Amino acid sequence: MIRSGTVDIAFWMFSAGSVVAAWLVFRTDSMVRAAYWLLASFAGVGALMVLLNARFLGLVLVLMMAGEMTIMAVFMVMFMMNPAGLNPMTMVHQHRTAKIAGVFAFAGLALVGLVADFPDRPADARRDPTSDLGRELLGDSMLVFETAGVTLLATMIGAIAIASKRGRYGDAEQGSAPPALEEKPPEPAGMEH
Amino acid sequence: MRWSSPLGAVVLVAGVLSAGAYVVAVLDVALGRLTAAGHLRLRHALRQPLDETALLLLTRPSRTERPDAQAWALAPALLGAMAAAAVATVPLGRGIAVADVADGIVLFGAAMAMVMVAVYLHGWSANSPMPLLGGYRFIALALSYEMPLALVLIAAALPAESLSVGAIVASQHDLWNVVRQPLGLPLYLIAGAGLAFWGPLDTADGPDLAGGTTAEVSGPSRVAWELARRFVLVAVAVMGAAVFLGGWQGPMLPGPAWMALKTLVLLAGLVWMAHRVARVRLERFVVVAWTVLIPLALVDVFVSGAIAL
Amino acid sequence: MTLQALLVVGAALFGIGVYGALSQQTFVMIMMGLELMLNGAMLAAVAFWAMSSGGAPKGQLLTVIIMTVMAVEAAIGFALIIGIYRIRKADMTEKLKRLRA
Amino acid sequence: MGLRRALARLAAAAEAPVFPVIGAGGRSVAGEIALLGGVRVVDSPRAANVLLVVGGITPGLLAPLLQVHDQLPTPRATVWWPGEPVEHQDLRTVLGEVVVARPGDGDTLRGVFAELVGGGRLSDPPALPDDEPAEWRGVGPYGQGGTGMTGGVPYGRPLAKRSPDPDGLELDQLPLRIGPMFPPLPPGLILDIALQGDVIREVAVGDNPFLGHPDGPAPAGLDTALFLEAARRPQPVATIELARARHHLRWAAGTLRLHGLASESLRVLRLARALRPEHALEVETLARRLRGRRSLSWATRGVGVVTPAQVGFGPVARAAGVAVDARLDDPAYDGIGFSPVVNDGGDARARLRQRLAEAAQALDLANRAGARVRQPGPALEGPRGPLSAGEALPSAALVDLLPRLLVGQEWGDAMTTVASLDLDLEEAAAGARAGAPA
Repeated sequence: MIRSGTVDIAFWMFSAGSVVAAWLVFRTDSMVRAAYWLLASFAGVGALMVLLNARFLGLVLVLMMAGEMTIMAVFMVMFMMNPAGLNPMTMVHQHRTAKIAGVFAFAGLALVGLVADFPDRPADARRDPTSDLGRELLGDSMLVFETAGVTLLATMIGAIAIASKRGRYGDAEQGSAPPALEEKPPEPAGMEH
Repeated sequence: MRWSSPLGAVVLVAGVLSAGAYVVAVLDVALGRLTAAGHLRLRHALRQPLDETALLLLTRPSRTERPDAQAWALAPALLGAMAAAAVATVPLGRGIAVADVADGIVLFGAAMAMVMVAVYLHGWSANSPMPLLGGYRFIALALSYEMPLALVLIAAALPAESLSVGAIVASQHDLWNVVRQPLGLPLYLIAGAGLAFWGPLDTADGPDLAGGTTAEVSGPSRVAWELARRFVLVAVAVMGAAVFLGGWQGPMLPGPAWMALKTLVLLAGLVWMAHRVARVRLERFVVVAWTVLIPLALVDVFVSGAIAL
Repeated sequence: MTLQALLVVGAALFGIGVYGALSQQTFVMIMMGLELMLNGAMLAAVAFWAMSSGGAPKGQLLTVIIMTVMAVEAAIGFALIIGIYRIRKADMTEKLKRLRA
Repeated sequence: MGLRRALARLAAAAEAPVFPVIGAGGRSVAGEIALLGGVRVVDSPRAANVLLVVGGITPGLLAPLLQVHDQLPTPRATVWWPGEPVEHQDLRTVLGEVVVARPGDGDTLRGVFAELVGGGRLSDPPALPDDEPAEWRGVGPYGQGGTGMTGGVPYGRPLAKRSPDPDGLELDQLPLRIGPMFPPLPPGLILDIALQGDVIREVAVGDNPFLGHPDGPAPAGLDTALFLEAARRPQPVATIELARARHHLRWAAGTLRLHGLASESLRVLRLARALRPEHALEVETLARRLRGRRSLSWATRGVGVVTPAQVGFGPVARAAGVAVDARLDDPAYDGIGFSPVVNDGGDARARLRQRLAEAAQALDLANRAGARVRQPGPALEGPRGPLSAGEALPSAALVDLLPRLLVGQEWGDAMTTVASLDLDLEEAAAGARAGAPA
C-alpha cells in the first residue's frame, strides 16, 4: 500500500483518464482519434506504472505505443474506404453481446480483485527497480529475455513473409478468391449497427 | 529556489526553451542574411523574430473546412510539452535540474517518440491535403530517426552505467563522450534535427508542400507551432550538450555558462546545416537511415559496450 | 492508491477491451480491443509486483513479456491485415464469412 | 489596448509576408519580389498578410485568385502590379480594396502593410461567400453516417476510388487539384492528381488559364519577350546572352528555394538582378559551388529523367547529352568559339548543372561577342529552346510531357521534376496560337 496525498490524486487522475480514454476509443468516429485515445489510455497506464515505481517500464510503454499507435492510425486511414482519411466514420456490430461480455469481464475481474486476499508486501522503495530489472534480464532470466528477443525476430520475419507481395510460390494473390467487394452488390441500408 | 518545485521547474524549463528558441530565430535570420547578402545586420537579426511574432499575434487564426479543431489545437501544445519534459531531465549545472530522474534518458526517448504523434496530429487534423501529406512524410521518416537516436543514447549511457542524465554528465568528467564515442554526436544530431523537422530534414513542412503541416495555420496558432518546433530543437541541443559534450563541466566558467555555451554551439551547427544543406529526398534518406545510420548506431553501441566492459 | 483500486482499474480496461474486440468490424479496431485487454493485464501485473510481491524483479519481467506479446500481436496483426486485404480485398470481419481460400 | 498597440508597433517593423500571384505578363517581375527590402515571400497564403497580384488576371485565373484571396488571414490587403498594358480584367472591379502600383514598386507595398498593421487601413473583406460547397447530407459532424455504413456522400465529395498501389494492394486514391497558384509549380499550371500516400498515380494537366480568351497572351508579356523580339529585329548578341544568363540564374534561384536553400536562392537572385558581362567569373564560381553541393545532387539525381527521344531541343535535350542548339547554325555566333554545353543523364541534376553552365557560358559569349549584332532570320535559341516565327514555343511541348514523367513519383520528386523543366504556361499558351511570335 502506497499512501500520500499527491500520489493519490495522481492515481485517481491517471486511472480515470486511462479508463475514459479507453472508452472513447470505441465511441469516437474518427480513425486517428481512436488510435490516439488508445495511446492516451496507454500513457495513463504508463503514468500509473511510474507512480508504482516501475519507471522504466512505464516510460518504455509510452515510447513503444507512440510509434505503434501512429502506425495504427495510418493503417486505419489506409484500409478504410475514405478519401485518405479526410472523412471519418463509425461502424459497430453485435453491440449488445459485446456490451454484456465486456461488463461480465469487468465484473468478474473486479470481483476477484476486491474479494481475493492478496498479500500486502509493497516493494522496497529504496531499491532501484530499473537496475533490478536489468540484473534480472541479464542474470537469472536471461533465457526468458533471449527467448523474447528471438520471438520478436521471428515475428518480424514472419510478418514480412505474410505481408509481402511475392510469396515463395509466386505472387500472394495467386489462386485467391475473387475480391469480396465485387462478389456481391453492396448491401442496402440496415447493416447491423 | 528549489528547481524541482513547481515554480522553479516552470521558470527553468520555460526560460531555457524560450531563450533557446529566440537564439535559434536570431541565428536563423543572421545566417540567412549572411548567406543571401554576404553581410549581417545584428540589430535587424535581434529584432526580426520579435517583430514577426508580434505580427502573427495580431493576425487572426485561419479556419479550414471541418478540421478536427481540438486535435489541431492540441498538437502544438503536445509538441511543446514533450520538449519541456525532455529539457526537465537535463542538469544545467551542478544540482540545477528539474527532474534528473533515474531513467532520464528513457524519458527523453519517450518524449521524442511522442513528437511523432504531435506532428502527425497537426498534419492530419487540418483536414487539408498538404498538411496531411506532411504528416505522412514525418511518420515515414520518424521511425528511421527513433532507432539511431535510441541507440546512440544507450551507447552514451553505457560508460555511466546509469540511465540518469546527471550520471551520464558525471561520467564524462575525464573524457567527453564526443571523443569517446565519435559516432554518437553526428548520428544524434541527424536524428534530432529530423525530430524537430529542421533544415535538410524538413520534409514535413517543406516548400514543396507549400508549408506542409503549417500550410493551413496562421496567426497565433502558427506562432505556437513554430515555437514548439524550435523548442524540440532546443531540447535536442540541450540534451546533446549534456550527453556528448560533458554537460555543465568545464574549467573556470560556472556550470550553467558552460552548458549554455555548448548548447549554443550545437544550435549554431544545426542552423548552419539548415542554410547549407539541401532538403533530403524522402526515399533516399530512408534507405540511408536503415542501411547506414542504424548499422552505424549499432556499431556505436557494440564498441561502447565493449569499452565499458 | 491501493492494490484493489489498481485491480479495478485494470479490470475496467480489460472489460472495455473485451467490448471493443467483440463489437468492432474493422480489423484494426479489433486489434485495439486486444491491446486494451493487454493494457489492463499489464497494469494488474505491475500492481501485483509493486504491492504484493515485495518488488520481486520477476514481476517486472512479466510486464516485459506482456509488452513483447503486444509487439508480436501488433506486428502479426498488421501483417495478417495486409495479407487478407491483398487476397480478399476485405478490411472488415463481415466480409470474411467464408474463410476458405 | 496598450498591449495591442505595442504589438502593432513591433509588427509594423516586421518584414511584410507576401504571397505573390503571378498573372499574365508577370513572370519578368516575379524574380524581383523576393529582393524587395522589408518583404518576405511565403509559401502559403495562410502565412501572408499581403496578396501581391502581378500582371493581368485572365478569366481562367480569376476564380482561383478569389479563393486564394480569401485564404489569407485577416488583416489582409491586396496590392496589384498590373502588367503593361492593362489588358485583362480590372482587379478593382472584383476585389474592392486593391492598391494599384507600378510593377516592382516595393515602397507602396511596404506602406500598405504598415498601414494595415497600424490600423489605418481596414482588412480586405472576403471576396466569396462563406458557403458550404455541397448540400449537407450526412448525420455525423464530418458528414459520415446517414443510411448504411457510408450513408450520405460525405460533404458532397465522392468516395475515393481504389486502384492497385505498387505493392499490389488495392488502396484508395486521393483526388487532388493543385494550381494554378501553387507556389512550387510554375504560375498557371493546374494538375489534377490522384495520390496514394504521397505517390502520384495519375496526372492530368488542367486547362491552361492563359488560353481561351480572344487574343491570347501578348508575346510582349512573356519572360522570354526579349528573345522573341530578337527573333524579329536585330539585337546585339551580348544583350541576348546576358538575358539568357539572367533567365537561367533566376530559374536556379527558384530551384534552390524549392530544395530548402532559401537564403542561397536570394543570393543567386541578387546576382541575377545586377548581372553584367563582367560577372562571368562569379557565375562560374557559383556553378562550380552548386555542382559540388552533395546534398543538392543527392536530392536531384535520377529524378525526372527525360530522354532525347522525348524532348529534342533546348537545355532539356542538352542535359540528356544531345548537342542541339540553334546557335550552331546562327551566323551571329560564328567565330566566337561557341560550342554547346552538354551534360548526361537527362535528370533534374543534369538540368541544374546544364543551366548553370549555360549561364556561365552565356556571360562568356557576351564578353567575346563585343558589339556583334544578330540579324533576324534563322531560329533563335531561347532559354528554353529554339524560337522561330510560326512554330510552337518550347514550353508547350514540355507541358505535354508532364503526365508521363510524373506518374509513379513521390510528391517531392514530382515537384523537383516540374521545376527542373522550367515551364512557362503563358509561353505554352502563346505558342498554341498559330504564328504567335510573328
